[in-house]
Amino acid sequence: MSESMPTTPGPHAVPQVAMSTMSTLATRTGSWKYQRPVYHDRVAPCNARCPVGIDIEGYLNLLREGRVDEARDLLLQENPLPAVTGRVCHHPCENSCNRRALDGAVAIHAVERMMGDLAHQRPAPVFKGTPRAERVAVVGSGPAGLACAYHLARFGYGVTVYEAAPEAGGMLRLGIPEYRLPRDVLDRDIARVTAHGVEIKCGVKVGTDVPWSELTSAYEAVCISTGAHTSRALDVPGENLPGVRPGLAFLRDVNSGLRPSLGERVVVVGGGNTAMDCARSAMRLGAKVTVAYRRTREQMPAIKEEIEDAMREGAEFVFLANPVEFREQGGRVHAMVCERMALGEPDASGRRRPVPTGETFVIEADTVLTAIGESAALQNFFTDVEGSDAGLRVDALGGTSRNLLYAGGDVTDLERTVADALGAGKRAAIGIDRHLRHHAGDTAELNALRFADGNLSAARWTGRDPVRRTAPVNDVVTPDDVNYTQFRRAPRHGDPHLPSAAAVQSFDEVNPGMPEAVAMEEAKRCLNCGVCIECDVCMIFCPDAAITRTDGGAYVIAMDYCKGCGICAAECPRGAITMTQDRP
Amino acid sequence: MKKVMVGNHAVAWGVRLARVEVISAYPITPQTQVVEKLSEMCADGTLPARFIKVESEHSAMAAVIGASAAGVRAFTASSSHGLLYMHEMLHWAGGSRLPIVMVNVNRSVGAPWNIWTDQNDSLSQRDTGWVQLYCETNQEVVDTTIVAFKLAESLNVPVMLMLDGFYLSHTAEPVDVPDQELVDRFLPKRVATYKLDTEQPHAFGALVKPDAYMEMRWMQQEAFRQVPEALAGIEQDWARMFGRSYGAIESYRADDAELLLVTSGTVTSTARAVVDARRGNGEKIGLLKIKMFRPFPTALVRDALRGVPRVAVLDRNVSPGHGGIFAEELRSALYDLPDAERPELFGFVLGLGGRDITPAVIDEIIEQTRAGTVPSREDLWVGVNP
Amino acid sequence: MSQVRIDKRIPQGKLVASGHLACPGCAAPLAMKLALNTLGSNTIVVMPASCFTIIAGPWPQSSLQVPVFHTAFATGPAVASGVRAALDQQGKHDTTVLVWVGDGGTFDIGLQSLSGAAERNENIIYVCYDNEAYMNTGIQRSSATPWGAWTTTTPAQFPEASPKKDMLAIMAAHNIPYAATATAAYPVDFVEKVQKAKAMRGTRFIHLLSPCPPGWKCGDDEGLELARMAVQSRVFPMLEVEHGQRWRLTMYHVGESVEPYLRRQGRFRHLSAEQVAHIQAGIDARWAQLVKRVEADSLVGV
Amino acid sequence: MRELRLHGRGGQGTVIASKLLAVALFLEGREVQSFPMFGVERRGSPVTAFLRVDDQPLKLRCEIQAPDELIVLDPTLIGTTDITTGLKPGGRILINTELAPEDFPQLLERAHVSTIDATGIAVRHGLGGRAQPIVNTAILGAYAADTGSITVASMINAIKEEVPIQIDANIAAAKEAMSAVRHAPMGSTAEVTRV
Repeated sequence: MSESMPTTPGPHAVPQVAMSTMSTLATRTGSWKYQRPVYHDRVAPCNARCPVGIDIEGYLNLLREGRVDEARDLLLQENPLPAVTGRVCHHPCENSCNRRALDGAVAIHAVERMMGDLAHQRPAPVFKGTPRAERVAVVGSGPAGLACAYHLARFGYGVTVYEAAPEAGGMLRLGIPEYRLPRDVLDRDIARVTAHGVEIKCGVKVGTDVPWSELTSAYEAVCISTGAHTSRALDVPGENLPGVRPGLAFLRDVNSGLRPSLGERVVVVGGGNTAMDCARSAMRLGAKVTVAYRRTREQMPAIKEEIEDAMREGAEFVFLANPVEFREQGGRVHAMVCERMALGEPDASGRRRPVPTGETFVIEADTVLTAIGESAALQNFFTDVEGSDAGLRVDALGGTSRNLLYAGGDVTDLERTVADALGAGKRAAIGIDRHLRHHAGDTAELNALRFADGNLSAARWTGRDPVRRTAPVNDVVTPDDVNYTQFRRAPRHGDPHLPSAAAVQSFDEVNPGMPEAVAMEEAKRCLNCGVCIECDVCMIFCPDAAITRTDGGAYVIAMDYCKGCGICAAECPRGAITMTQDRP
Repeated sequence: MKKVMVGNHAVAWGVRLARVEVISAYPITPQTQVVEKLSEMCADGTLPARFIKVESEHSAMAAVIGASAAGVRAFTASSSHGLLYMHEMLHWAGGSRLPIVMVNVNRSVGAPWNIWTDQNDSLSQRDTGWVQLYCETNQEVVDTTIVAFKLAESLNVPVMLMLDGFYLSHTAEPVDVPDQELVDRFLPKRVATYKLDTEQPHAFGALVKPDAYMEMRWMQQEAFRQVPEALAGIEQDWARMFGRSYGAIESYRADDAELLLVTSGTVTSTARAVVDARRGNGEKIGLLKIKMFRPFPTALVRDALRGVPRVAVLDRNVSPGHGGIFAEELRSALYDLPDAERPELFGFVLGLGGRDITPAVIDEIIEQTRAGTVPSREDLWVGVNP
Repeated sequence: MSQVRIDKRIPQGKLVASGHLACPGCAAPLAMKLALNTLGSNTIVVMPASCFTIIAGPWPQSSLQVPVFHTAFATGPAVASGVRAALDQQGKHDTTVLVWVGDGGTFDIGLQSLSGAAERNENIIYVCYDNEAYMNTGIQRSSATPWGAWTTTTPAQFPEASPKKDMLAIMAAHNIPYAATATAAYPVDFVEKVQKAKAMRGTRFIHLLSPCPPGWKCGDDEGLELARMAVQSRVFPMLEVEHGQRWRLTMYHVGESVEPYLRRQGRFRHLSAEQVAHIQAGIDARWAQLVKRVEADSLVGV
Repeated sequence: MRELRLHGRGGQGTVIASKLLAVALFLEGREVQSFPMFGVERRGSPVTAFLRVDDQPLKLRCEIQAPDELIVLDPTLIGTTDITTGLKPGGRILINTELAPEDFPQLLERAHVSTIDATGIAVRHGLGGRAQPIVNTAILGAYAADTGSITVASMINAIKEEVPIQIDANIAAAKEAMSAVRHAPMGSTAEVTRV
């Protein structure tokens, strides 16, 4: 105020005109509010749904920021085999991605593959935890076993893996065709595990070459991850005819380098990944393939892309077809009789149950490959271990009913996927570590290691999670929580494919992978659900100018001025702010 | 330099000499020549002001308010309906304590339409927080325009200056145009007490609650209280430099008068002629001219009228339901004089809507006043044929 | 990057202080924050009667850290003309004069003054923040109130019966250098328009859709989303008109149905399906007209 | 004090003529007051203007009811309006006409009459159009010569100040008018002039 401006005398000292002399900061409008915003980092659905328990949002965010090596290390904290899962995982992450509601899920699978390959080119330093005196035996070198061994090694344990086959990898090597998972890729990922000091003894079958008792006495803990190798039977007449064989055995042959003779017409029975692998492998051996499945395409358990690839490569599909008999001619299968099915009421899996119609038809076949599921051939490792036809029963940390005996992967009664196996292996490793450290944590403590109700995080367990989260809460961000308008449409980058005609001529890898630069761009499509990435939207949109940033980058809400309108929470692109009741 | 000019051009000359920086106005009879002349001056560069040619008087007043708030000397002019259209913004200028000067060419107010003079337009704006000065001659118009800026800027009050439509606005007579150099010395460039300034950002005119609004009004009243003294001082300076002055009121041949005519505006001149004639006959008749209506120069008129036996107030205006407005104000001003000193006051309403006021009309008023035939609380309408 | 990362494109500043008196969730102070921080401190604001008269804070406070002149309802553009003239007379040609007015002050009582200033091509920026009724006095209809809307003077039994005045077209018809629509819900678009306006001279007009939670009868946190729905349903297209000639859409408009936009606001709750269809038909017709104009003008612009 | 009334038509420059006379008289050291009949003037409608002249400062600010002198810029007005209303007995009338003063016997009965063909002069000097000649400088010249109250110098200075276009032509017109004005004293008989 100008000094020459007269004012009234007395207590008011009012100037002659209504000229402001101060800002509105004197008015504490924060007293108006009945709710207040709180920054809560929540769980992205990809993280929650990842069976491995990878902090997908976390490493995508690091990629967005150009911190590629840190992203790789965060990925490797949870997943020893990213080049493998980047090729063969059924990626529930993508299926749950909130970006689907906008313009298509982030191609996490492709980004992970790029990261896995990048980790081969630019290996991460081997992490050595504080060495522990205890030693652990792992039986089986499939994904569960490798994961368990890898994590235990990183926790500081000496680990020996016993593998019956001549080479490590289990079902990855024996069950998955090379055109999906080239052997050198598998070898390099397995090398990462051994680089951590894990010893893999191949060609040693526990129970035969080494007695179980030797393991239990020589090691402080044992993890069983022997897989499921027995194909389920159809239980129909003619099943034992020559030319009718389990798909899994067929795949094992092919993956071992054999090229069995199939004849001209091959029928594959089943709708899962094994069925697709059989169909596509058979086509690569020159056969004309028909896939018979008793439900419909929508209900096929195989990975969507695998079905698409099989179709693209020329496999025919007959749906609602249930084999009831195999017919013989010349001492060998000649045809498969199917009963036409119809869809009835939903069954326990939630899928509509196929019901017989009584109508039959015939499909001619020189070879029939059955792939309707596998069971773990429980070899009665220990009579006191609980299990069923579905596999061993394990607790949340892979523990069996017998002390210090853990299990993971297809040998258990859990989901049988590569990713689930990797996740189970990690759980068993954490379980063993807790046990050997006599760590008495409760369920709440365990839940804090999870991404919502998803898998445990090894990074959290070891306290080496590089991602700082603001007041984390363990609920999953839903599409309703995402403010899609804050995002520009950016269509999903697709996977490249070899031309089908060429692909089917060899066992070369069908998918050459997304170029690194494209994958980096794809990573930036991540919405970072539930995690504040300091995008400033809250600060910019606050009508009360009540949000500021400290020098360190954290947001501070001036509660003296926040009116509790909720705009920051509504406008937050990723649901990282929640409104809470201000007064009781 | 003496020039023969109409009153409207005298206004323009006053504005030019005062080095007004921003003008905004809208044409209306009988003020139009002010707008035209100022446009001409701005166009030929003799007045380097910005002339904002707005779409209405409301905007004209708003524009000069904006300009004045931003620190420059600003001017507008209007008349009658134009002035009334400004009404809201007259209050805003007054309340904002902006030293705007405006000229109102007095014209009657419709309905019915009438373009001729009376004072109802400006008197109806008496409570808007503007000083009101009524001029008698074109010379007074030039001089008062300049004086008005000095007065306005010294107390942060807007000043409205009146001249009678046609009787001054369109009447050409010799005017001594003050020397620019002297005027510059008398009225230097405005230095605003407070203004819109991005270097010192303040908000003006925001919501003021009951706990302070009244203090601001009180300060406005205080400023108005200082106006008569301030005007006297400023006029002293003016007189020293230019040899002329007018005063808030002027007594003319009033010594020993038994009857005083009270006038404002151009009627004063004609009344002077009548007084001269009566004095020539030895009659003790004089004149009191009231130039300043707001603030009402209560102390000055009490002194001027104290002890005068009979006073005739000539009102070229009327407040329907009451009477002549100057007469009302005078009755109020004289009310608490001792009975012996309080004049007998007679009010006359005349000259509305431009009806001519001739010496004969004034003679009749004198006769009626002498005869005491006018009811003391009711003003007589002169020359009305009911 | 797929998130519309606005942090780098929105100028930060402290020209609007906290503690102002806007209702929770009011978009007007947000818009003011964006506008002032874009224009910078060398700005003078002229503010006629509107909600913002209160929002700006009672004396002796001011939420705006630039000079403000509060003025009567109809006078924004005229006062601004005077301020502009005074600044020019003082050689301060670089100071921006910003008039900040509501819809009543623009569409109704201030239209004459605005038209006058636009016709004179006064060197001012005029922002009308349009909340579609007289909100400051408690939700009475203005000529910016859309057809069918409830207000306290257009009760639900007899809702607003006139369509909203096409203010942008009116201003464009003055052939001013720049006229645009915007909303704070699309802050980058708004800021870019303010930047563009700032770089020009003459009368620049920005018509802002400014949601009012109490007046629209929506949640405090819903206003901005509603504004985006208004844009995407083409109720309030994002436009730019230069010199009255070149009409341009400044973003893609999905053309969503108007119904969800209406149904989320209590002020439209009473509308029947037929009435909603009527509104939709009006939007479609206006859009078709607009597209023609945009296309025609883009040809002219070549 | 002398009071003049000028009669003309809208657009003819009647008010300017009044002002022109006022300035010229002012330059002669007189006090002057010039004003139009207050009203709404339209092109072609009868227009009246006034002029007061005195050696003392003028006080009266009312209309002129009883003029000492009349100036008639358009003679056709004589037939349509009573231009002599209020004219003081023995007053003067100056008429713009080709006719001689004696052609106005009724006027001569009560006033001195002078005539000047101001229109003809204006046309000859190219002042205004043929339909609307600007006659005020010729009137000024005629008035100056007729009354002897304005010197040639003041007349020229007044023209320079008030009619700042075609100054030379205007001055020439005024000078021509000075020598062309015809005068007849009150009482000159019609019979004489008719012979």
